[in-house]
Amino acid sequence: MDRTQLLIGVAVTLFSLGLVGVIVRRHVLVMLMCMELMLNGVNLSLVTFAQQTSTTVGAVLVFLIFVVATVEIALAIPIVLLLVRTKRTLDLGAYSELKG
Amino acid sequence: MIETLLGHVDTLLLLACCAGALAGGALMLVLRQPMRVAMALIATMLFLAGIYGLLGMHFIAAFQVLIYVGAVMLFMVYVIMLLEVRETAGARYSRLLLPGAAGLVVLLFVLAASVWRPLPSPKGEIGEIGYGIAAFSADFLGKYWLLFELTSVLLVAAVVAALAAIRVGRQAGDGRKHG
Amino acid sequence: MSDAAVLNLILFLPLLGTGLLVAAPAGEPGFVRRLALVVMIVQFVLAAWLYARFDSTRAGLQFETRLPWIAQWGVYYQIGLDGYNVLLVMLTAFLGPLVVAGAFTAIAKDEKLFYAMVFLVQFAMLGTFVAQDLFLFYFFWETMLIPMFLLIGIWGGERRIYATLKFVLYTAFGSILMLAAVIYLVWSLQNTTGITSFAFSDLVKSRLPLDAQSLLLAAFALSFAIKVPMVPLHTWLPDAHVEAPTTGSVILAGVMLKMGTYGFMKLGFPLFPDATQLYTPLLMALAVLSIVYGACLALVQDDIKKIIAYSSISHLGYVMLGLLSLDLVGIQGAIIQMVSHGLVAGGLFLMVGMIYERCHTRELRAYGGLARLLPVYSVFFMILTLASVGLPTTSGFTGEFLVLLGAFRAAWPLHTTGDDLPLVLAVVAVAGVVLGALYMLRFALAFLYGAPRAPHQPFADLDRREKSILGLIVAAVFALGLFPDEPIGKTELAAKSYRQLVTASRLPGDSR
Amino acid sequence: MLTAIVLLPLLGFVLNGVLATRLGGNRFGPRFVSAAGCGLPIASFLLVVKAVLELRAGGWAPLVETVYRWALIGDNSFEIAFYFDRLSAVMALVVTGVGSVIHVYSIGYMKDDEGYGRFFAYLNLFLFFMLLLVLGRSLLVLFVGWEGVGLASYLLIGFWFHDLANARAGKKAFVTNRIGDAGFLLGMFVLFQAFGTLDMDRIGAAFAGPALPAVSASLVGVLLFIGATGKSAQIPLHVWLPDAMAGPTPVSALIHAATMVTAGVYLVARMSAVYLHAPEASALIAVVGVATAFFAATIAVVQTDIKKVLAYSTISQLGFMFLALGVGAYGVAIFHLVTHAFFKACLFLGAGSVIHALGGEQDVRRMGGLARRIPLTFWSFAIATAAIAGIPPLAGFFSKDGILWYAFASTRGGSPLLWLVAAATALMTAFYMFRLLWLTFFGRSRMTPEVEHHVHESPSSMTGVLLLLAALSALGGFIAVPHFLEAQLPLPPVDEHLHAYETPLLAVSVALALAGLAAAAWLFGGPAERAERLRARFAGPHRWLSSKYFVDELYERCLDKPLVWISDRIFLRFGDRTLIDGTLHALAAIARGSAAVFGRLQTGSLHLYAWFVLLGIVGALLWSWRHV
Repeated sequence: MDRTQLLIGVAVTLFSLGLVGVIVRRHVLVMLMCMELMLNGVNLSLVTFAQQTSTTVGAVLVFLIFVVATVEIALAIPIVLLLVRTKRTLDLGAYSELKG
Repeated sequence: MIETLLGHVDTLLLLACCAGALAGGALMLVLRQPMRVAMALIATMLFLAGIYGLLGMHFIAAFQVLIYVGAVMLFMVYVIMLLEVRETAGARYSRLLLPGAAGLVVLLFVLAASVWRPLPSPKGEIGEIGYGIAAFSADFLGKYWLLFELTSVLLVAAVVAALAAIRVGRQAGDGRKHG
Repeated sequence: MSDAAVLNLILFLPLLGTGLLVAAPAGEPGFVRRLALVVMIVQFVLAAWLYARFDSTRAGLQFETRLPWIAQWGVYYQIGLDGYNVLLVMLTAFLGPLVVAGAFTAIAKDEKLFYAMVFLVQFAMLGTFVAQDLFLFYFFWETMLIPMFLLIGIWGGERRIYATLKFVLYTAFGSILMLAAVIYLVWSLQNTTGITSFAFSDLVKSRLPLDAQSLLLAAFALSFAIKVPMVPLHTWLPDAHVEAPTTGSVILAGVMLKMGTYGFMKLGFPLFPDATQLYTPLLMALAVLSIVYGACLALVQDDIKKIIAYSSISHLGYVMLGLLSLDLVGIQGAIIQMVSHGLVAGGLFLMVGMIYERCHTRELRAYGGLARLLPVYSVFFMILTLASVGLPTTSGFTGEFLVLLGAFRAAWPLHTTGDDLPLVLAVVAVAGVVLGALYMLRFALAFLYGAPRAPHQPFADLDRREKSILGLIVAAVFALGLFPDEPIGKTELAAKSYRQLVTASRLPGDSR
Repeated sequence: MLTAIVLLPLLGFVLNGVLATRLGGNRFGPRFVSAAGCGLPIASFLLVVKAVLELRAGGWAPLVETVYRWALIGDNSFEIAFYFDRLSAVMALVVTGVGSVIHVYSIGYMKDDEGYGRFFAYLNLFLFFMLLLVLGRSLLVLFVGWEGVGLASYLLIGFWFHDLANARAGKKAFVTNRIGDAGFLLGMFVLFQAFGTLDMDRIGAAFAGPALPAVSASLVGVLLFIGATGKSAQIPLHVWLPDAMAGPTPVSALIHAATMVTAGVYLVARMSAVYLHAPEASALIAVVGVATAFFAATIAVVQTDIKKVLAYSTISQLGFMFLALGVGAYGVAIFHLVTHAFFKACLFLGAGSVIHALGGEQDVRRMGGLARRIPLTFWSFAIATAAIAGIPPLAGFFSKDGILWYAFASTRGGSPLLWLVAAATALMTAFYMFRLLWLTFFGRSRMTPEVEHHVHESPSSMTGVLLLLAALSALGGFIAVPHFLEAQLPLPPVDEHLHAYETPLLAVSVALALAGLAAAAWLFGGPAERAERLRARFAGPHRWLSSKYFVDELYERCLDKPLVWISDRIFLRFGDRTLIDGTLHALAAIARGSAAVFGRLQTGSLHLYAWFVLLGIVGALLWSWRHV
């Protein structure tokens, strides 16, 4: 098992943990954080490849993900606040208005 | 012995960081208190920053710490503190705990099987990298200028959207007060 | 102005009319309809002029226009008149003004939009007929659906949503399959000959193996058969007719149903001659089934629009029978029957509209003795009824007689070689004329005779506008019944080329 | 000139139809209608006479007049052409002659009707189509006329359409005729595919030629005969004619007695070249003819409506004509056609005069004793009755005797059995006709007082016509029609050793006529109980006869009802609604149902969505294994 495999293994594991966290946790903020974890997993894989191939593109993408993560949080937090204000709970089980 | 260890200190550090990051991620699933989850996440991020640093991507590591830990997670922690007072502890897990766990197993298995395939072998050693922040910046502003611009547009849009969301919330609140 | 330019002008005049309608000042309802009528009349005059200039001794396209549209795909804007479409273009142009005039008093809401839709339908229908490029044809074929959908959906009756949905789903279903077939056809033409073309004249040179031909024919036939409509794909028609406003019904029965039979004649059969030969018995059986089935159903309807709708199914069955007979007389009869049905069914629907405006019901039981209440109306109605029955001297006779004669003449030699099916079908089709008399006279009996009875009395007999509309239709009906030689001459060469195309085998290995 | 003959009545139709009806706002009054409506047919008649003279001047060579080409398809030309030979001449003379006098009669009969202009328009239209029928050169023109007279008949039967029964009778006539027409069409098609032409003279020439054409003459014969059974009301398509009496009486006289119903006879005679080669078809015609004659006569015996009696009598007489056609005696059939036109027109118009006199009463049980009240009608009616009964030397005697003789002796299918049935029919004919005469004109009056008070002789325009037709009925037998047609329609050879029977048979037929007269006189001339007792004795058969053997009910039960049932239940309810629309609706329901199933996945639970994402990733990875 070489280093690349190790890092990519860690990356996908983090991603999977994040995804499962979104699935199993009920707390909205925890779910948001699990999403961050997923992003971090992806970041790790990008960085790994960037380092392996010595190209800038991976780093650029990572940078983009940083921005997206920031934007996401900046938008998600007000929405969560709104939800809390209307639903008086942070339990996602209570939100079912996403029905199509 | 020490020599050998010192010769492999990079590798050891890398392994340690990986273990730490994984442990942090796993903890996030099981901790009940959101604040503790946040702490676990921050730990994970810091370990990741360590990995980046070890890989020689120092500027990425710096960004990781600055943006993620410094900005995003701080914001998160602030919100947790803001809301936590009212929230009594509810059920920790959703109804999809078992399917989720099963999914995790399957996903990990499939991912592992996918990753296990031979990957391109590394060109250099840890810490060696063919470019620094200068090259990165030049590329970013030259080759990928469009993406750069898009990020700024995205940020502006996010600000506007956040403002709008807050305004909607205020109006909804007002409506409820008056209605 | 060259003749080709006139044909283009005829085609685009409705679009121009739409533009004029949009530009017309609002708030003056009389102006809008008069403008629409004038445009339609101009169109008819131009069409009549071209009809007169049409040289019946020349085969192939006349007044042709061919401009590149999407040249790299071989798509051309190619239009022209030939024996296949000249009568149908004439019919469309003839019914145009009558349709507009017939809607004068019936349409109250959104008049501008209404006439714009009528123009669009007219445009699409004419386009479908004159198009000589499959892409263009398909374009017009699909375009037609939209304004028709709106015509029924906005100005229709109570169950208009159900009816339009059924209409659109049926036709769209057929169209999708046809589109797939079109693409495959052009692709295979390119593969085998290296020509990338959508032109009809190139496509009829394609050589396809029998199974491919069969599948493509099935796709085309489904689309066309839905439009005709042939049993068992007909159930959209009665609903669409019943719910459509009079104008919609007239357009539908007068011209649109002919698209299906025209499609068969121009494309479906000539493109896939071997498959056509193979499936002729089946198609013929369906045509005869349509004749009998439509007639039987018309016999038990209580809604006057439904009676005429089912009679349309029956009458178009004759067209299909004639086309499939591959006998010159039968083919010519089919063409005449198309025109005749357009006139007769269109006229009958107009008349139903006129009585509906007066009495606001389509229930046959609500009426009786109209011959006494509306003598002039009844005379016209009787004439059109008899034309529908196929009484000699009317156009219905010309069509039916020639079709049956042709079908019989084609079937007899087969019978002597042991294939009795075509003969049996021809005989059953002849028996269909009895049913035709039965249902139309039942209708006339309950409608015109007996003690006078009608809701919303008193009402006036036909006014001058209505009389002129019907007078023109009746005149055309008699003209086609008494003097069919001229129009038949115009289509002679097309009928021959159709027969030649369908009878000549075009499998890949054939030397011919 | 032939064209003019045909077009003159059409002109009358257009003039009357447009100018003197509500269509044209009643612009002209009855005077114009009478002038145009009668003048043009009379002019047409005169032209026919002129044409006959021309024909004779030309040595009886047929006149052919092509009007225009109807259609040219490939090598097949359909032309509108007229053809005038001896047969057409006889027919045209009858049609225009009898037609004209009936037009004149109608002036008086329809005087007070509000549809006066319409009536004459229809009559003229009928005449136009009838002339087209008898003058047409090709079967196509004949068919145009054939259908056209059906139309005119339809319109005239339903002339008083406010009574739905009349209109219904018209529809029945039209539809029944259409059934026959379908057979006619098929016959035409067979001929067309064999010869490529529909010109009757050419077809006739082809059959008369040395080489027999490659087409079954019997098939053609039977198919054309099906057409003839429709138009000429033969079994099994005879049901419409009695109902057709719903029309005004002049219509019954013109269309349903003298001219239109004989079109079938004309058709068979015209196509005799085919039938000469079709012994089977001819035999069928003879059998159907004699059966029709017999059964119609039995029904006529018990009818009580004066017009119905005459209608069944017409069917019966048409049966006689077909019997003659079936045994090859075409000339004799035409002869009977001519004499029948005279005496039956006279009878119908006489009946019309009686009805006119009684203010619309048609039931003979409420007549009687009219002989002295309306003497002119009576005398003409009596002469015509004697003529149809076959009392020598009146017209019917000659023609009917000719038929009986050939039915007995013709070598083309004559047989004693045919003669026997025909003779029995002749006896019945005499009986029911004299019964009618007695019940109407003799004995005590059985009229209601107000009708009694109203009785009056008809105007001279009507009685004049009656007397003219009575004279023709009396003397028409001396016109040697068979001889005149011999050149064109040779009489069949007669079995040599049967010649000895000719005179005895003649005597028998006269005796039969007189026996019928005597029986009727005895039964109805005496006290009324006699007939009553007889009827009570044979109540069962009487019921069968007065109900016309329940044929109408049979058709209703076996054709009408099942057709509607199948259309409604099987085609509409099962086929259209259940099978086709049901399938469509089921498809729509499936689509909707599956949408509901997929919609249920859309629970709004973010957890579930995320889980789907997980599944998606797994699926995508697995898929990538296979393809990378």
